[in-house]
Amino acid sequence: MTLDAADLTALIGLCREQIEQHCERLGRLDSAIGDGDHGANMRRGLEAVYRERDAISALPLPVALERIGLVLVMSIGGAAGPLYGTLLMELGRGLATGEEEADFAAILAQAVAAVARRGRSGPGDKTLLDVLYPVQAEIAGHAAPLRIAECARNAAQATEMMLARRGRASYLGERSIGHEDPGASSCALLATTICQYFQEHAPS
Amino acid sequence: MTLDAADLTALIGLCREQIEQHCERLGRLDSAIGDGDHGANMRRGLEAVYRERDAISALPLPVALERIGLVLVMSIGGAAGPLYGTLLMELGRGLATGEEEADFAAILAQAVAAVARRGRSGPGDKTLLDVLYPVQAEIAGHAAPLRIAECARNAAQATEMMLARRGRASYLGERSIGHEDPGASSCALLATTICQYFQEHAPS
Amino acid sequence: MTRLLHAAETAVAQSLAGFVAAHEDLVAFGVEGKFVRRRRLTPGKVALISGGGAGHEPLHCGFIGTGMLDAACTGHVFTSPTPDQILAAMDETDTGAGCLLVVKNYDGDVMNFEMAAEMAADRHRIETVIVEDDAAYGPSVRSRGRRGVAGTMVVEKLLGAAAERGTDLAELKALGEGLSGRLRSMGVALRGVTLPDTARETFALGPDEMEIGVGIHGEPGLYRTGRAGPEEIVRLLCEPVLAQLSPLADARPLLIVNGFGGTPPIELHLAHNLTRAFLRGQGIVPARALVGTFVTSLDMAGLSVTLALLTPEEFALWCAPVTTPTLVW
Amino acid sequence: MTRLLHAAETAVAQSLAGFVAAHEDLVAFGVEGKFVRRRRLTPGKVALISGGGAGHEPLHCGFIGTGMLDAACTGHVFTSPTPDQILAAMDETDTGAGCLLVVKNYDGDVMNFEMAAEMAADRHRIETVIVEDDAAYGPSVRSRGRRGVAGTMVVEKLLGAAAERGTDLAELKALGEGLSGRLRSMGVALRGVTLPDTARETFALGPDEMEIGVGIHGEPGLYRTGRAGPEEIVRLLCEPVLAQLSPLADARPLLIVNGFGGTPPIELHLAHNLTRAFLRGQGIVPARALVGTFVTSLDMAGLSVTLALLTPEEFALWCAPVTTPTLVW
Ligand SMILES: Nc1ncnc2c1ncn2[C@@H]1O[C@H](COP(=O)(O)OP(=O)(O)O)[C@@H](O)[C@H]1O
Ligand SMILES: Nc1ncnc2c1ncn2[C@@H]1O[C@H](COP(=O)(O)OP(=O)(O)O)[C@@H](O)[C@H]1O
Ligand SMILES: [Mg+2]
Ligand SMILES: [Mg+2]
Ligand SMILES: [Mg+2]
Ligand SMILES: [Mg+2]
Repeated sequence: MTLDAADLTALIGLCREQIEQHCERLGRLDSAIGDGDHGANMRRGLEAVYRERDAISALPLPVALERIGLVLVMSIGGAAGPLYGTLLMELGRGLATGEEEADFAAILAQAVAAVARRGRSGPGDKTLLDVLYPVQAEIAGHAAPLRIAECARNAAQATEMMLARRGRASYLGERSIGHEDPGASSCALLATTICQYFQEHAPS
Repeated sequence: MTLDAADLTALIGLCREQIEQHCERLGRLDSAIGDGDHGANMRRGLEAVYRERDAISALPLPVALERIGLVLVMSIGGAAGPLYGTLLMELGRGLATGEEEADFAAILAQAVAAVARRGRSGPGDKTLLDVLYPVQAEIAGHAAPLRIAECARNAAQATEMMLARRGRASYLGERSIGHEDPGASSCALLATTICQYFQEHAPS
Repeated sequence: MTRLLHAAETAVAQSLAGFVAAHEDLVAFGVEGKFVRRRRLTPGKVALISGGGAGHEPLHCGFIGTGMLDAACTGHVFTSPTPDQILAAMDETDTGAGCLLVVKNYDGDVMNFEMAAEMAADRHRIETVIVEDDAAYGPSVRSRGRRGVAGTMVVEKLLGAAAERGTDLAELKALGEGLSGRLRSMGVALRGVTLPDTARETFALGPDEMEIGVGIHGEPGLYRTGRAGPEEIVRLLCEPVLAQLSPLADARPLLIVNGFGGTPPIELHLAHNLTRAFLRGQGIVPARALVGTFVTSLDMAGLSVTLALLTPEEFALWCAPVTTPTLVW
Repeated sequence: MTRLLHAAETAVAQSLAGFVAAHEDLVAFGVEGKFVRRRRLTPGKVALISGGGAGHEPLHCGFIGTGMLDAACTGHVFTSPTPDQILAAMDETDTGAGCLLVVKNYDGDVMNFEMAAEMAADRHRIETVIVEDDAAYGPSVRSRGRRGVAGTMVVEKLLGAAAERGTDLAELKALGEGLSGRLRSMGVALRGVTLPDTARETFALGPDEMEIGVGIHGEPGLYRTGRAGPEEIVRLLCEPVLAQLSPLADARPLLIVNGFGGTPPIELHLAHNLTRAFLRGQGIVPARALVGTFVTSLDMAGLSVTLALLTPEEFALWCAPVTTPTLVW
């Protein structure tokens, strides 16, 4: 799996487009168990990355990912900013220090662990981690892109029946059950978008 | 026309009862072109008089009327308090100073004039004066009680098409047209109540 | 109903008790709770007394204290106080220099204060200043005067500062009346008022409507129109205000952006910023600005803009020290 | 929508500009408008920095000034500020004694302040105090802590007064953390919040419903129930507060009745009076009470009750002089 500048530019554009399209839905999910801003937050972050897309895509991939993470942190705010930011920054740093043939799945696992540390959270807390963990597992198992995408969507849906233990939804106790977690939902959306791109542009 | 203590007690009770029954309607009229409190204001005033009814009825009629006026002033507040209060206080004073056989219509005319001075208002301003003037005229013309009552109701209704020049409704300009004036309405209600009592207990 | 105030008749007294308890270093109840007064009076100073219906808090009680009012009489919700309250306030706070009554120009307020003044004419020297700052005063046939709205606090502040300096009754009255052509306010409602007694809305606005030129009693305003953006709303408020202000050479413009009770600080400051921008376009830079919730109409959503063109002397009175529950500087 | 705030993204910056313009004697924008700061810093004093999402005004910017905060960072509506804002505030206001960050306990706020602290660890001495005063904390399985709500202003006031006296970073942190068991708040919503961006209500209450245990982001509360009378509402707020406060011998109880933005002064003072009555029944007489709109949730109708059991030393810090846009004494 390699990514050149054109791939990265295209992916940034696609992710931004998808978030824009689902902005309203993500806000609605967040209104049900949070404060309603998750869609606006993610849109602000992806817009900021999109504005810098040419400079970012010109960078070596590890640096580009770290930069995307930083832009997300400095533009999103809220819980989603540090979490998505940490994920991308750690991913970039991992790819930079790893050998040429480093295992992407292992690096992703470390980045997901960093997200969990940042959020002081873990599996089953009804957060975006509940999408990140299974996605990482599928990648480690060398699943095909479309399989990974399906897994991400199922994982997001599965948060519906969870009781939130972190984030704003956790203050609701039992009342958090029955609503899909907005962060899990945006995470599945982005994972799906990326996987579909890989499917269509089968790795050279 | 004479009134003994029993008559006065009965009239106070009847007026209080009628205001209580129409409180909601008077408030609704005041909401349309004022601040919505006329029903509550009149109820508060009549309740205060009602609480003192025994002491009041024991007084000579002129003193009793003056006392009713003072109780109304000190309990109603708003525009209605000074206006109804002035009417009753002046009526009492007029009856007190006049000779035994003084012309009630003339004394009432002076009391109505005092109300107009207090309100810096006159005929056609869309206020309770638009009921008081014709009622006074009918009394001066020795009309029968039921005729006076009918006149009072018609006069109140006629305020509907007037453009308010005094009171809160006056700030509305043209928009005050099409709503009956709440003060005119309470005034007609009280006049009717009193007239009906006189009709049923034909003056001895 | 978005309201704690169930039974208005007792709630006003309860609320006043809560207010006095929160500020007992500065204020106290007068006799029989008929009014609220300064805890400590200044002998020989003219007693500044105001009042009006409840539902406009922090006006007037929130302005009792050094440099502003001596006493305030509160009526029922949107109902002028009764003369006995005003009489009691005069009797308790007149220390010999007489009483100045500051009255908003509503027929009810004017008549009740007037009756009280007549009843006390034998034992107090009394003057009255009527506040009429509302710019929502169209081509109406009203026989006499504008409403008193948020500009009332300007009159109370300037007269309070002057009284504190020992200005006498006649001069205070002249000062208050001299201000009237240079003080204007204009308000907009985005949601009406629900009256506590009846749970009835005095006027109901659709989600895409607003009411321009409202007063502070939930009464309808000058006209209703479609909901505009904030810049446009500010323009609709500022234009009539500016058109009606008597020009003054060397004026110190004072700006007040006042919330009606249901509008939060974030929106008042937004409106403040847009108002400054609009005024700048007209060549006006406020010498001072005050933004907050000062003269309310229960929980009405909306706000008013007040502009006062002050002389340097008046501006000094505005800036003079004040210590009240609401204003401190 | 009863709202001026149409486009939230630009409205927050506009509102901040209006705020700074109204209080330019006390505050100024920091670099690139990333935060608001005191106009004049005190060299050698620990820099007290707070912040959070917009929509809670006057918190935090309204508490910048002598005796309270040095800087406040405002995010978008209900969205924590980003680390670059916090970094810039630390760089500009740390005069050598280090920075104390006061953070409300929301995962977003905690993480953004934490990332900023990590990024600046090489150039500033930094400590953090997390505020967790919300008593609406049922038998939940939440893994860590209560929300920070209206009690935040108590923490900011006490730490601000202590910092002004020259208390050092470690002592300030200890002071802030020592307070946490003795500070509790509980809120009720009578009408939800409409988000400016979307005109969507975060939760819609029927006219006969209320939501108990709400936070300050329009998020649903602990439970919804039928609309009760004001005495009953006050009981539902005070009981969990009292149940959760760690007892303290010789305590000076501090009471705050805080409006959420859409509730007018008359109702807050009514609630204050009823709260005092309830507390009296429990043998508690507040040593001080503060009633007003301090920590809002945009225009939500409702209020919260905060009780702090202060030591005599802490109470002296509460009473110490303060000069900010919102609190002056
Ligand atoms: N402590 C946490 N650990 C992991 N994920 C979290 C945590 N807190 C929140 N989240 C995720 O962030 C999402 C909310 O993001 P967003 O709405 O943008 O921020 P905020 O909650 O500050 O308004 C949640 O749906 C959840 O997936
Ligand atoms: N200046 C005035 N002259 C005569 N009548 C008046 C005047 N102002 C008001 N009114 C009468 O008083 C009525 C309103 O009374 P009320 O609602 O009790 O007082 P307020 O207007 O102070 O709320 C009006 O309907 C009108 O009939
Ligand atoms: Mg959110
Ligand atoms: Mg009325
Ligand atoms: Mg009235
Ligand atoms: Mg948020």
